Amino acid sequence: MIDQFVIPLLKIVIVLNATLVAVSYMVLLERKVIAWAQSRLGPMRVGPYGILQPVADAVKLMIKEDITPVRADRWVFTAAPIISMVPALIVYAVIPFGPKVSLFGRQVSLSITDVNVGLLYVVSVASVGVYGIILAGYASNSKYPLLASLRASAQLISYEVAVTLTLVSVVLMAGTLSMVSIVDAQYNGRVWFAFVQPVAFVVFFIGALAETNRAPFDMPEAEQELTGGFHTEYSGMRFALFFLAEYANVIVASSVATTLFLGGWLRPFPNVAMLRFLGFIPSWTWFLIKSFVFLYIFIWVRATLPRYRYDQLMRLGWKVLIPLAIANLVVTGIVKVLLS
Amino acid sequence: MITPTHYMLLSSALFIIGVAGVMMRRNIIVIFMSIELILNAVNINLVAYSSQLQNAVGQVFALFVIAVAAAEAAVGLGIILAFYRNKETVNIDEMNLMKW
Amino acid sequence: MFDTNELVLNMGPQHPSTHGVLRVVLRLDGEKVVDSDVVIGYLHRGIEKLSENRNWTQIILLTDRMDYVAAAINNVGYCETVEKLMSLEVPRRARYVRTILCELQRIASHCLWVGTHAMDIGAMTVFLYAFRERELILDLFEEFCGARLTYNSMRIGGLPLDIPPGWDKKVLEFCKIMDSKIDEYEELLTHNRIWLERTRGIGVISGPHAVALGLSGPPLRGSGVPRDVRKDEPYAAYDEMQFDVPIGLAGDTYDRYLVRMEEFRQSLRIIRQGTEGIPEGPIVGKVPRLIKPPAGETYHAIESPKGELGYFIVSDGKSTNPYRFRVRPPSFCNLQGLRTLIKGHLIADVVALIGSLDVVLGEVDR
Amino acid sequence: MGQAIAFYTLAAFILGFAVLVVTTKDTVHSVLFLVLDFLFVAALYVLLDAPFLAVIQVLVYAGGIVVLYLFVVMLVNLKRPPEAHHDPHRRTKLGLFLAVAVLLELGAIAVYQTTRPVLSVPGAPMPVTGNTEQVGWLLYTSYLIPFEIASMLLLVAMIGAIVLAKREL
Repeated sequence: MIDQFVIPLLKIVIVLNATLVAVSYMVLLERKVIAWAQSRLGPMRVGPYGILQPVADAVKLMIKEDITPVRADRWVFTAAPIISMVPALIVYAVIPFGPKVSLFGRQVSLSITDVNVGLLYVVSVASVGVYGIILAGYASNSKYPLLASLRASAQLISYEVAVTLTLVSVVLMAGTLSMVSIVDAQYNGRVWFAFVQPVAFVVFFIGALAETNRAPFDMPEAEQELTGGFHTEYSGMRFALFFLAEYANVIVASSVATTLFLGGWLRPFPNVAMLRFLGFIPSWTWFLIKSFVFLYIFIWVRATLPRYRYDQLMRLGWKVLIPLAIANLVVTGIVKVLLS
Repeated sequence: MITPTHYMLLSSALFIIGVAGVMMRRNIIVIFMSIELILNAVNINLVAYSSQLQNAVGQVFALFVIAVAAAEAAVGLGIILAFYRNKETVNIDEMNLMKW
Repeated sequence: MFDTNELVLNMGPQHPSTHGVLRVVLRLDGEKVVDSDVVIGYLHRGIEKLSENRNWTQIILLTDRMDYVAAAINNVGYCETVEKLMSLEVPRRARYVRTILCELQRIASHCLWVGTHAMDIGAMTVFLYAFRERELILDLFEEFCGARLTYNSMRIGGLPLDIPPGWDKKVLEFCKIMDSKIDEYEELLTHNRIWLERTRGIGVISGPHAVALGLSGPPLRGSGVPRDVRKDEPYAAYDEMQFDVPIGLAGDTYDRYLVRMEEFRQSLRIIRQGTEGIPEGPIVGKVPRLIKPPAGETYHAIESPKGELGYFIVSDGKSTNPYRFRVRPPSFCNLQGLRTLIKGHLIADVVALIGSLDVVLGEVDR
Repeated sequence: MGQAIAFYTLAAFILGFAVLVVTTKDTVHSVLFLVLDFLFVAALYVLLDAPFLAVIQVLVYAGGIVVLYLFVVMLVNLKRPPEAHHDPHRRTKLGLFLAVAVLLELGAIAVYQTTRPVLSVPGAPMPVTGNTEQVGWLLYTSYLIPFEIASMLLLVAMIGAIVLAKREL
């Protein structure tokens, strides 16, 4: 009874709450890191060094007037932010934060669940998230959001192909679709997949930038061109949901990248006995550190690079990343056959 | 106890809803969506029997059905766009010319 | 994109990237601009007409409000026009200080341009870097005349005040800082692949075409026409300065960008020469107590950061205000080219091209 | 018991959304109901021990095909629904009649089928276990040629769609 219901429920509650807190602090982190990159301080007023800024933001967004445009498609307009938020949260169901640990005399695995199609689950749930953006643009009944949602649907579908193809080569290496087993495969193989699959790693990272609508691929938002893109007409809590969904997606992308390419919860050089003393740091900490590195790179890229143009983005996706991913997949397959 | 009959009834009901959609609606996009419903009805049957017979062949066929559906959607929507560009409508009753 | 009907999109007057209250009505085919209509006038304050009812000195502070990111240059242009009308001799020291101020102002204006232009294309860090350095220039101006944006920093016949003691040293110090900062901007942009892809081959305009459209300043020089009022018809102390006029070859956004980046360096070169060679002497020429130019008309142009800034003034010789006051604003004339430039490009290029023309709406509408 | 509850709930949702897909006036709403329908069908696959197919259903149908539909609906951006045209040759009643007839026929077959013993054909012994592995094994052994043909079909469809949708070649 406890193993079947109580512990999974507890895990869900903990992960959901941790995610929402992480997302709001990701916003603060982004503002701070970008501020440092631009030689300024960032939020400093609310709390020491602005650490309570997310709370202030949340309060502000909640008490802000929530406007629905008159000519908007009322139902879809309300549903769109929810549709974009939900997939970003339910992906966490299969992300392993650590191996099985014993807690109060019980064996508890540090992931909500481990299904044997875990990786495909992540991809498919992420692919549903695109509806939020498309519908928001459509339902607003406004031109800038419409353009943004047309951009978004083309961009997200195109980059999904490249990302999924890189994932296939990881699956080829690991021989499994389960997230936990992929990490185990990296332990058994004595190397993180980032080093055996550098091409896949880079393509995945670029694809993740595009899939999460982050600079330099933030075409659907494109503040300077489309005045905010798909969420131009949104305000208040509904806007906040979009905002949170974007950051939740960034965190998901970082976690997936960590799991697939940087050995998940494994400490550096997990098979080297000399470094065993690193084991005193709990495994989930390694996971968080590695994810944090990804988050930092996401923000860093945003602070540095200009934005691609829509047609260049599509060209990059179809003419560079997808062929690269396919070539990588073929080579991986050939090498795998030759080695076995 | 849920038997394959239940699944078959479900699938035939879905099939009929799809057929009714194809027959009754004039919007070709909705007609295409009804066809997707029909294909899904078929898939439910395939998967139900696959699960009943403990044999994955049904699922393989369902995969082929999904592939065909994808191909159909791509070409069909291309035709709709090309048609709409010329006639500014998606009413199937007006699609009675082989060329224009 | 394969939309079937054209979409009319109103870009502006409330749009983050139209640099003020410019309104561009775009006719789009998918994301491609089929045609456009540039609508101006949202910031019209009637400066030209107002000027005809003010006396000659009062007009100086109206000129501040035209190109408000390069107010000192507007002041200089106006004062020199009136001096030309009155055949006044300006002391050499005043001319040198004017040159330094103009070039500082050019750097400040280009800082604002590089920041907003990069921001339009999505690189937001350059914006804050450039504003950081612009702040230093504003400090220098504050020390010189007490104001930071609208300076009212010139008088007919010379300067209102002499430069504060030690100011020239601070200017030289600023030059040193600025040298490395320009490299910093270029490091972020010039060889950045995305920047190259976003700017190369975008909004190409040939030299003769640019001349025909009446473009001036960096947009004209970016197309390979070596026209610079500072060289061709020297004013202030430019005839005593050594500097080069950078020109582009391709006439695209990237070349306009490169031209302006090189102008940063040339401006610093001029400031150095000017500051080191400031002559001693009076700061105001022999100006009559009541300024009342003789009857006649004159046109005088200077090189503002945006292009050729010309003043056409008619005096009837009787009243203490101009009979006719007319400005040839570079932003207004450069904006002429926008429609030609953006035709056939994508929406994302529209904002890039507005940025590459560097228009200030205060000057376009006056 | 649990399975029965799950089945009936899912079936109710699937049929309900299917009806909404067919009857809703607004095409975009129709597309949305189609997505929901597909998601519930995917849940039904999970119930049938076919998690791989469930995920593929979400990935390909919900994440791919229906996005295409939505894209096209937004592009054609109808001012008035096609149903507003009054066409004297409409055969709605005939359609309804045909649909009911087919339903009756299928229902008869289904009921007749319950009177017969349930077929139990043992599947060929599979060298692998696990749903994904089984499907993969079959795809790449017995059904390799259909698989290749399907991929060719997709390629042809892709080229065809590009040719059709491109304004000028």
